[in-house]
Amino acid sequence: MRPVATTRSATGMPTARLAVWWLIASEVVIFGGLLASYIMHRLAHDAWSVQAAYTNTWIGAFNTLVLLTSSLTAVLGHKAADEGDGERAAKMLGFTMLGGVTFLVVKAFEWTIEIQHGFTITSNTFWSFYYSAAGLHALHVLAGVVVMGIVAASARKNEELHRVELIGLYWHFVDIVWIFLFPLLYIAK
Amino acid sequence: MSEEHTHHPNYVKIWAILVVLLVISVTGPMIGIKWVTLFTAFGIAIVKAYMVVVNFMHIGATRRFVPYLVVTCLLFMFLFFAGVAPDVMKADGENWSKPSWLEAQAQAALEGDHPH
Amino acid sequence: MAESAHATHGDHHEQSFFIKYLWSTDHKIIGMQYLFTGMFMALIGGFFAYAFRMQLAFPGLDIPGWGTMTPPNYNALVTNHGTIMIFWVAMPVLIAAFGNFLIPLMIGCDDMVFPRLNRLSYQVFLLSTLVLLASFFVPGGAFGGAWTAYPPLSAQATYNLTPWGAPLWLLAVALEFAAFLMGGINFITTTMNSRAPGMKMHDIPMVVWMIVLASIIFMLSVGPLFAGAIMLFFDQVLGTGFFDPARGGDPVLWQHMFWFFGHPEVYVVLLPAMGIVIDIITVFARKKFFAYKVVLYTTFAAGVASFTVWAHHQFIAGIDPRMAHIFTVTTLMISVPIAVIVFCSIATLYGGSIRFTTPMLWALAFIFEFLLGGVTGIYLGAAGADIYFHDSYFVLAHFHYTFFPIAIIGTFAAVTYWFPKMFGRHMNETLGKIHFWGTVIPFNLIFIPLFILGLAGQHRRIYNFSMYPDLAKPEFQDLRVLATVSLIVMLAFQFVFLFNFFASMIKGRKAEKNPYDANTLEWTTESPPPHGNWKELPSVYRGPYEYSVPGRADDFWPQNEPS
Amino acid sequence: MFEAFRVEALSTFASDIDDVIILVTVLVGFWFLLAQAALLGFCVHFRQRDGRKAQYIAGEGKKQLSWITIPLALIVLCDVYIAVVDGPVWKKVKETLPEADRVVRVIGQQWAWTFVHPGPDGKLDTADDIETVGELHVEVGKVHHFELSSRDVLHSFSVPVFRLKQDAIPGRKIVGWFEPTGTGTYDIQCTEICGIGHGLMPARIHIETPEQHAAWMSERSQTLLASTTSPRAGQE
Ligand code: HEA
Ligand code: HEA
Ligand code: CUA
Ligand SMILES: [Cu+2]
Repeated sequence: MRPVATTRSATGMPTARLAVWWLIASEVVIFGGLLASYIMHRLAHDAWSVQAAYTNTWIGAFNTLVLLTSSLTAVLGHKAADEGDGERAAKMLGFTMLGGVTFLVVKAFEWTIEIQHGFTITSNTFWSFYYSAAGLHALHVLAGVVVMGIVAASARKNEELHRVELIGLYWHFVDIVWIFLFPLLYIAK
Repeated sequence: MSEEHTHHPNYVKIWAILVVLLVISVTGPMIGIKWVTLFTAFGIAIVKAYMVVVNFMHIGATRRFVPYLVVTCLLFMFLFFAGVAPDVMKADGENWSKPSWLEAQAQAALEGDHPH
Repeated sequence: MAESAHATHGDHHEQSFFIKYLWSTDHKIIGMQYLFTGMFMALIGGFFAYAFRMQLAFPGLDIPGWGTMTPPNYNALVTNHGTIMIFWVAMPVLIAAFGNFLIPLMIGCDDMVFPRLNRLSYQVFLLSTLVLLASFFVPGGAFGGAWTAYPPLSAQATYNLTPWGAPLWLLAVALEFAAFLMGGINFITTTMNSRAPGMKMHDIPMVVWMIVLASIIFMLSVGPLFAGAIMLFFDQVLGTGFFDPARGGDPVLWQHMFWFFGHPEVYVVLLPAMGIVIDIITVFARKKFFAYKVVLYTTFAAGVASFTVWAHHQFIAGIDPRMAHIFTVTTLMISVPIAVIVFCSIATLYGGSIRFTTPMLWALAFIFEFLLGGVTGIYLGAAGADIYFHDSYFVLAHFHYTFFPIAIIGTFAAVTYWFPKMFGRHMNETLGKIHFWGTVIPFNLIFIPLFILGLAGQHRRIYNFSMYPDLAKPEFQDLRVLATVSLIVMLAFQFVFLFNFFASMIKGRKAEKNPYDANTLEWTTESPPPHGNWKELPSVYRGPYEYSVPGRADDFWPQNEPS
Repeated sequence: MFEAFRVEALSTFASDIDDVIILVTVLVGFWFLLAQAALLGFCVHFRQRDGRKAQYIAGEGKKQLSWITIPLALIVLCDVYIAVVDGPVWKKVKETLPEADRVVRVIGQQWAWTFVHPGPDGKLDTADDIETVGELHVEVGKVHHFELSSRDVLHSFSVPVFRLKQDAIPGRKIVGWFEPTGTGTYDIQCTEICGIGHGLMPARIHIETPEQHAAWMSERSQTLLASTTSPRAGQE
């Protein structure tokens, strides 16, 4: 049973959405710290561009496309949930999950090739940053997919529809992190 | 509950714009001018992120303090960068130097800026 | 609001002990869990202090309760003493225990907004505690590279010789951070959204504000360090080179990440203690809090300012010397908001009718002792003077004069003050006062000598000063012995507290609803509050500090009393 | 009684640093005592007494707040003054490099200090360099530069009598200076934790008169000559 506390809204904003924004704030500083460190090092080491040249822009671009599209389906799910159409919302979340899984599979494929070519996390500090940043992001994608599965399952039954928006917010944030990782790791060479 | 209702814009259109921006950011480097690359890569990343925040995350429709919060986080990160960069981003400074970094820089300069 | 529909909840099934105390989602129980865990860790941290101070006073002696002290032992004890006292005592007790217990009670709702997240937060915290304790029993022993864990020492087992201890230590700290992020989200959203009807921004008691602000500061400052912890962990276990200069990394980066969090962190623990003190002072001086709004907004300002001073810990650490000028100015300036808070607390006493109960004594002692800790920070903030002071016992005494008042004195103030509400019984006043004097006097006798030793150039984390002729003089040793003996006296008096605490819990005088004639909402329900806190949730009509209002018969005016 | 705890001030900037410390003591000490006096005074004067009720003071409005704002303005002044005095001192110690009479190299490693002195020719990286472990020999009245580095982890080169301290960082070369103003033998400390031997890393600084220094140097170069020339002679 839920405490009364959860039903109050002194700010006029649903508590859960408020909490997701605070969660995002705490994630912004985590990724911010990591990326700031990477940028400093990258600018300090011209020699790293040799390493960066080996990352595959096309795979990165494809994954960006996948994530952008999954954000679209996430927000369409939100719209459907707002209109009370749980079925459609669940379907849209399903597409988003599909996007997330595609992203991870492509990532796994990409990393396998790179590791086979000898670019491991320890081979050079550029690659250390590459795997750490992308890996942390991939963990977020994975977590998002899992939680989204739970949300979609209840949305299908027209329950807890407000959660569709919440997981969407998180998903868009993960998308934005990738929007920055893509140029940082793939384009700048 | 005083739940504000979100206005839903045409998401597919926004998505299409995002994809076009993506294409630009991938093709930008092909021109081969450094500042164009930087602009198409990072300028466009900022635009894309902004579009997602505004259109998909509906930051405008939330209470005012949410954008303030996010901006504060970003400002703190810039502060962090500004305080740390003088030590980490440079190979030498007032009365100190990192000999191995200087060496690596000299090496890289010898090999030329664009080794490929 | 849809509250009345819910008001009848609290249908009591008989719950098993396990469900009731270990699997509970009730904020009061979770608060207790944090309190008892923190208390346990305080005893461990105190024991460590005893062990290594014995070694300093009587080098080479077989220490009763510990045995002989080797250099790796010494480093491990100092490191984990610092880590435990900050992350497993100060934070869990001041923020998590009292935050959990007080926030719903003081803002007039029945629980946290995310009770299950709350429970998870404690469970992760408990896990982190176990991981930390386990690190003492692994091959190589516990980590001994100081609580700041500077690489490359912390990053490579060949340097620190604790192949298991170092990663476990890091893991424990990271888990603890995760627990506090979850707890923090709960505190913040609960306070923002679930206040009693009528409770406006300026009706929130100071202690709640302070805990919430502390949670926000924690959340926004810990990010880079969290990222840094991942990087350091990879350095340790995978062999990456993030902090290895030979491979293009930079050890100074960690220091920045650590202190970008580390300095805000000291205010994270300061603020809740300050809030506790303010609430106690107003009650026992029967006074309205002086300049509530001014203090509130300066605290916001102090929170922001705390992000701008971090490199004052690194003046000598090889950062670009030009940066020191900027950080000197920001550091000195931060004395201004802190002074506002302290001065307004003192001003609150003016014109009061002060009752020297045990909690009040603790609260006053907090201000008395913290002032010395605060002003000695100014010596360190002046970069020129810090060249001499850095990593000396002067720094050590500075921060014990801040941390001890916060983590120990502040905690005792809070525990003795809210004890009747927590356990429904009163603590014994006489024993309380004996414990008070038996703690505060030895405290000064421990750390004043350490100030003097610091001024004389004694440096930190040295297990035996006989190697340093200038520091091995007999006069120096006398002071070390004085400090250690005082510590033993202080620790002995803690048994008075523990006895008082547990005995009162069982046999103390039964507590009324509102034993201190206080205004805030937690005093309007039973002691201890039932599940759900109130039969009918209260509404709020005024601020928390309306004491001695002219023209009223009572000298207090509860927040929930309609005017 | 406190005589035993006095630390000699033996460098040209030591007294500048001491002056900053004294200045802070005076300015901050004043406020410290004032605040303590107010705290204790209020406690005594406003203790609970029969028949007296507490006053109702909100601490709002310009007049009441001036009890806080005026001290604050003065505290800001104190802060500014401290910063103004402190800045040049820091600059003198850490940001300037007066012309060097002699350069020594200071190398930290787990767990000993290695010092490289230039030898009779006055130059480093020549055959007559004198390398010592745990003792640094300097000459009074001469400006010394030190080149600080580390072979493994962080260490910190601290000479209390000089009021000098600087962390050594692997992968970095940090240059600093000092000019001794008195002679004697004193502690050099490692003030940054560097592993289990951090407490076992003491060294001594010998501040010598020119004659003493020359004598030490010739003694050392003799032994150096003896130790380096003989095996090499055997090889050839
Ligand atoms: C909760 C704990 C806490 C608090 C509140 C503070 C508060 C302050 N600290 Fe402290 N500090 C630590 C905990 C804390 N510190 C710890 C743990 C370390 C060492 C970590 C390690 O190395 O292991 C440390 C180290 C440390 C250093 C680094 C020293 C070194 O290693 O070389 C410095 C340097 O600037 C510093 C400064 C300050 C300042 C300026 C304040 C200010 O916030 C104080 C402000 C308060 C006042 C000034 C008092 C009230 C004001 C007045 C009475 C008015 C009069 C004042 C003036 C005229 C200025 N601290
Ligand atoms: C909150 C922080 C805190 C607290 C309270 C303390 C408390 C004490 N500290 Fe600690 N200390 C640190 C934080 C703290 N310390 C840190 C961060 C370091 C640096 C570590 C490093 O260098 O890496 C350090 C280092 C440090 C050193 C330096 C060692 C060295 O450099 O070689 C010394 C030396 O004397 C010391 C002494 C003491 C003593 C005697 C106490 C005594 O006051 C302890 C007495 C203990 C108690 C009084 C416990 C009583 C509690 C109870 C009975 C339970 C009640 C609890 C509840 C009701 C919840 N400490
Ligand atoms: Cu070398 Cu400590
Ligand atoms: Cu600090």
